[in-house]
Amino acid sequence: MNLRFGEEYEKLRESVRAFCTESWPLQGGEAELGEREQGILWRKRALEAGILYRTVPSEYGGAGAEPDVMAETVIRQELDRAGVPHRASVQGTHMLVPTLLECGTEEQRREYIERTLTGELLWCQGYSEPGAGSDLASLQSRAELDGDEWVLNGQKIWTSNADVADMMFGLFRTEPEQPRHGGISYLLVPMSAPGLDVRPLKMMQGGRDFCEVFFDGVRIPARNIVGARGDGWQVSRSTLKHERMLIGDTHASRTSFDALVALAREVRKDGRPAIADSGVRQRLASVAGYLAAQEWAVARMLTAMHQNRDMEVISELLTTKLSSTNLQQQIAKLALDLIPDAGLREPAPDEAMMGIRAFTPGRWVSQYMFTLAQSIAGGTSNVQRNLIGERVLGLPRDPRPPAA
Amino acid sequence: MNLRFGEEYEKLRESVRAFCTESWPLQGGEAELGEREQGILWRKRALEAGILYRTVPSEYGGAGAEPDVMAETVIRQELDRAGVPHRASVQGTHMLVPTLLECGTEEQRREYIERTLTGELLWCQGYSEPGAGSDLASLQSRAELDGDEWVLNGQKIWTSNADVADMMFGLFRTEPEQPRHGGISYLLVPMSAPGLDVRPLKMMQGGRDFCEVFFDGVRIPARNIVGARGDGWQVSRSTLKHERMLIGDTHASRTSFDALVALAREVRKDGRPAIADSGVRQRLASVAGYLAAQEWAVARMLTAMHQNRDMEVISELLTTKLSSTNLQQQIAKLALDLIPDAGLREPAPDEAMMGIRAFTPGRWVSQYMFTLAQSIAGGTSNVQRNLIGERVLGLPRDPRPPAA
Amino acid sequence: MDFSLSEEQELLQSTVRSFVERECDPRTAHAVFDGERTAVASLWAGLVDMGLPGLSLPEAHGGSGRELLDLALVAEELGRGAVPVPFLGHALAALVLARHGSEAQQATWSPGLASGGVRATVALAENGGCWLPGEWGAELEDGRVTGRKTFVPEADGADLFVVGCRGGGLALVEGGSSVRVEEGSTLDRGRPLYSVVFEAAPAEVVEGAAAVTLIDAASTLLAADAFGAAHRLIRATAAYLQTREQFGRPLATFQGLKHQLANMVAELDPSRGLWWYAGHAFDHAPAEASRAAALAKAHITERAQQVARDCVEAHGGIGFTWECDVQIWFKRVMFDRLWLGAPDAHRERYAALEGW
Amino acid sequence: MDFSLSEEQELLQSTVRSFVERECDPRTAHAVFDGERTAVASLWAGLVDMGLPGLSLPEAHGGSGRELLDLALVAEELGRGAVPVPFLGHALAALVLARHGSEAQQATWSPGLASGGVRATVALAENGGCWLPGEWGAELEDGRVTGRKTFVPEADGADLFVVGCRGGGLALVEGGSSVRVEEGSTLDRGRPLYSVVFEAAPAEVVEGAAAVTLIDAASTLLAADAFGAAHRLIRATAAYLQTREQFGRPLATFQGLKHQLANMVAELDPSRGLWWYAGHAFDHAPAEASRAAALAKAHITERAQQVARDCVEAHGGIGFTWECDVQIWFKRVMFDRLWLGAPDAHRERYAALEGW
Repeated sequence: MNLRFGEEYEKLRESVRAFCTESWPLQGGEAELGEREQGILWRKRALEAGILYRTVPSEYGGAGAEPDVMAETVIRQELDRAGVPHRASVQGTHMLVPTLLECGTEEQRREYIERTLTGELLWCQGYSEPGAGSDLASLQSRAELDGDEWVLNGQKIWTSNADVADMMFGLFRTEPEQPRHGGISYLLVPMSAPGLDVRPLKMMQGGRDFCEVFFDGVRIPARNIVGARGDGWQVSRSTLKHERMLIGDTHASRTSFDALVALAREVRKDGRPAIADSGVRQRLASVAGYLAAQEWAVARMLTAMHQNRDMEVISELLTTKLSSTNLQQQIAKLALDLIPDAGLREPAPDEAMMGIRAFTPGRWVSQYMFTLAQSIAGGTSNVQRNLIGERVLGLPRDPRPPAA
Repeated sequence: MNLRFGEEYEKLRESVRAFCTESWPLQGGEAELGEREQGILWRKRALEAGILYRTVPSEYGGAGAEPDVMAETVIRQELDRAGVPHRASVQGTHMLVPTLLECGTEEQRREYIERTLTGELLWCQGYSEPGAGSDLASLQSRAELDGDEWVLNGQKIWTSNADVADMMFGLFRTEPEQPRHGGISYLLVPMSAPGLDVRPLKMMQGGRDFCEVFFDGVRIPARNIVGARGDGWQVSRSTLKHERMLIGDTHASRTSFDALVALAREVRKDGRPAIADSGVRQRLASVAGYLAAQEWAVARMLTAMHQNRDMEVISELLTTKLSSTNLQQQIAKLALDLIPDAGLREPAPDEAMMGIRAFTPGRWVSQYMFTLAQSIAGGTSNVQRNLIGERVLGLPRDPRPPAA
Repeated sequence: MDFSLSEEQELLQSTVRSFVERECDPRTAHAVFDGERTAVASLWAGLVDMGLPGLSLPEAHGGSGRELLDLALVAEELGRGAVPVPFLGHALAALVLARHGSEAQQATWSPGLASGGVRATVALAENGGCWLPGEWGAELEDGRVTGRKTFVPEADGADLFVVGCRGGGLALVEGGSSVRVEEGSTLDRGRPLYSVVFEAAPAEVVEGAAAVTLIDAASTLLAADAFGAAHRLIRATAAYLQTREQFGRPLATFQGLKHQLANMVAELDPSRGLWWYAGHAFDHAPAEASRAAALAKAHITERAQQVARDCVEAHGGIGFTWECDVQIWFKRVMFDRLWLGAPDAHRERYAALEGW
Repeated sequence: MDFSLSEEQELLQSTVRSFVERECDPRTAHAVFDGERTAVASLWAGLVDMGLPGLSLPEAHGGSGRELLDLALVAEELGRGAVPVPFLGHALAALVLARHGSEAQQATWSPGLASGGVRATVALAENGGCWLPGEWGAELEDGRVTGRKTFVPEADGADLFVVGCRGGGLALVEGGSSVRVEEGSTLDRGRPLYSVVFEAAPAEVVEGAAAVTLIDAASTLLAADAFGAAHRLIRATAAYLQTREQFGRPLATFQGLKHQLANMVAELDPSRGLWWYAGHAFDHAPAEASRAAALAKAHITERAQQVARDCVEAHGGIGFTWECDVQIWFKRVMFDRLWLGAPDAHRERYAALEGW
């Protein structure tokens, strides 16, 4: 056990830090560009320097390096610290790109990967449907081949960023006669295609973090399929795995927890800081236990993956989603208990969107509500529980109901 | 709404109180009798006076009165207050007697009821088996008719009082070719019959509150069947209902809670009485909420049953078991949190048996453990949850697994 | 002993329930949440027609002379329907007047309050979580009130304010130029809250232990409202899960979800008697009224909030959207839980009343 | 960064695990609970053969010079097997000596402690829940200790006591005529506890911040023990539910139970890194050691206790019997949770260390 990263990685850290200092913020005329353009420009340079997405082969814009979880961790720590615009759209970089690398054609890789990594091309993910949330296999949106075009009809829901994305990667039923997982294809859809309609969904706390996307005879080229026709389910699996890992990230929880502690110092209870109250201290320390457990579980997972011993951390891998959801909910509940009156007011629009911002009272109220959504995103908690029961404890699968 | 019992009942209360004062404790030579004999003597007199089991027809020892939940409540309150030995074995008085009144033959009623009410005849209940806990329908103990005798083989478990009872009423499979609920009969078994073996089961906290009962060719007269052959399942239902109500009784919870408050006043925390600590106050008040809810739910149920409007309180009826279990567990946990060191010591034997006694530290430790048994007794919590889902919310029954 | 409703109460409850089912389906509540408030006036007019604004006022002054439990039964139904009407503040103000108003005050205000010609509300909270009488700071001097009150329900357009003042007294203040109502934003858009600034506003003192009456009654009404809302949420969620399929069968057939729903029932349903009793004790067992009210508010709103959270989750993603009904009841319950102070404040009130 | 065990640690752990599986199946633990304690000596002898009593002692004195994490890995396995041996007190006493004993003290005691010829334990608690150094009242004066200690593990037959004294210091006391061991009754019969009265017993002071070392190490070992016990309980319960049928199918196929088991995994399993880190920090990040230890003890023993309760319930009636294995692990966990103080005391310790 050695919690230092070691000389090799510390050198990497140094070089990343130096690059960040030199490259950001942009100078001169470049500093006048819009936010998105600045980000693209910076990411292009970081890609060239071999700092971003270094395992992506060089012909597609990366550095062709060997996978190395530790290196990724060190780099991400430094990038986060430096505040550089290193994240393009997660859907593109963490879901589409790995999929194309694994299943895409040479043509698709050359067409999409580099522009996705720089953020020139923004993606959204079209999986969920109104009738198919946790149970993707029951999706109904369909694509029919008409000459050299797919014709798309149907509806997607819970599509983050559909209102800003250039493209969607989505699952469509192409072989309607095949049941469930069979007959689904993985297609790439330009969001500007005629017949495609995006409607932002308003969330309970007032934000619009998701969209519905409607397809009414949308036509896309036949070549916009990844993997073979009918293999879309398999093609999509690696993406799902990435999504689960992202949600298990502890960075957001640590940030919220630090803000919670600050709140407890600031707010007064019975004439003294709330943090002096024995009940508040107990609850804070209890949350701290969950948080630290989660952080060390992530460290264990990172190490195990680095050593290709993933199976030894299967229970951490499968529980991380439930644990981090539970943790975020506990943090938000405790915060609202410290400032209960805030819960009577509606959060302002800029407090109602997801993602980390300043922790104003209204922000905590939003958090109190949208931590509920985290139970839902990426597979509901009950689906996670089934997975844990089956894969960690070896319990039998649910009995199937009798065929209707 | 009127929470007074009204003049009629207050007169009843007076008369019960007067009877108790006159009749107890026993005087003179009677006071020299053993505890059990004194109890039998007193209950005989109370039956004659029409105070105990007044709805039982007079030919079987009762007073033949109309059912009246309020009268029962007033009487029970007074008897509890006076500390008279009014309770014989609950299994006999609350389970067997109603069953015999409903399904027994005239001969059985005359033979058993009065002596059961006085406590001369003690009963135990033989339902559960090692392979059939919540799922009584899968029980395996069997009885075969051989001439004019039933021959019993098999095993029962969780049999309270089997070590002191004179008789058992139990369920035995008499028509083995019929599945599940079919083919079960309700039989009356003398505990002294040859081939019958009782072994007390030691519980985790050290008490011996239950027994196993083994049957190896036990012979009983053919007439010792209640209801028709194969109808035992139906015959037993009213008994189960009574058992559930008993467990939902709030008297035990109130007693424990009062003891908990006393403990919180007595124990010190950070140099002052624990009850002054804000965390302790919050938890006590939270438990008080559950307790008061439970008490008023019982009042609602009593009233509704009195008015023959049981269906209006179906959700209270079905949740009372879960609620009271939850409540008892909360009380025991909080108590142990107030005196944590006590949990390192093993309770003394007299602290380890169930039932209300002095609340010593060891007693709380036992309580911490055997409140767990309450989740199990009378149908596990998960069976209760199914019932609530189905009967209160109208949810569908669990899908059956495919036949093996 | 009879712990059940009288025929009169059952009639009142079923009348209100029918009205709500007929006039205020979830689309109505949604419309109000979306800023289309026309239904508010017509719903309130309907309640006026049923005589609800004067329910607790003496018959001599045009009311029906009913008890707190009757008001609570109405609150339960309004919570069940998430009905966006200015009932809470008005009912509390009228009750205070009915129980503690002087003959002159009653003569002046009761007929209007009963007929709905005068709409009243209560101004209690001040900044920093000051909800309870001992924490009020508004100054009452020489017949004038000065201070800033927050979270005043439906203050906009209110004609009469019952204002909590330093020392725990209550004062009647008529709306007018010295009463400034400030816009705010309210999570439960069905029951908008405002800040109100009283600038030496002419006031009449209400004598007696009126503040305790007000706190106990408000606690009970909030508990009843939350109970009704959560009770409906559980049923609506169960119904939704029966229609919604995943993995080839209705979600309601999954035992995991079924047990989650059953747990909600077990947490909430047995607490009905708690607010019934709080309502009953208010009029018939005054020595127990404050304890019963504090316990009902703390226990029921806490349970209801957890039920509301669990119902969002059970719905899946749709439960988290603005257009789903759940959010409306979720926020209704959140209001009931937090208005007049969060459960821990009421648990502490209970503990103090128990002499702990 | 490498948050994993070394090969040496993995070997140690698998060696202990094999030994426990081979030598201490649940029947052994049951026998000890039923008063048949012969297995205790042979199990301890087995641990002695593996060199565990001297694990943390310097190699120069016959030990293996290993770290707290190594001891914790052993504790995990002993918890997993509910192994009834006097490991806890001995390991803690040896660790204190290894880290804080003078050269002379080490020379005197270490070889015996390492070889198992000398068995040691720690005497910390005093009546009234006084577990932590600031609360100790035993008097150390003129090289003699006087005071009454409770909950001393395996004091009967111990040769050496590490005794917590007023002011937070530690003293070494040899068993003898001025040390009186009193019989008691212990819930976890696998690890009997005694009261020990020191009557002006000759004592040697241990210098330095030895008490903090002791508390941190004890917290970590208890957390590891509880983790191992609860981890096994979940698996044993899952296995049991696969074999046990009701309503015509294995209980494990009921989604309700399956989700309850999954929740236990989600509550417990991710906390393994917490005690790993507490063990690691003790030797490699001293500034964080106390915080990590307090958090591990509070968090893990709390989770483990709930797991143990849930496992009893999941078993149904049989889970509540003496003859079922569950009770043994239940009590093991209860010991781990309560010895050295309940979780709230350690949460408070954590809060204070955080400067809250």
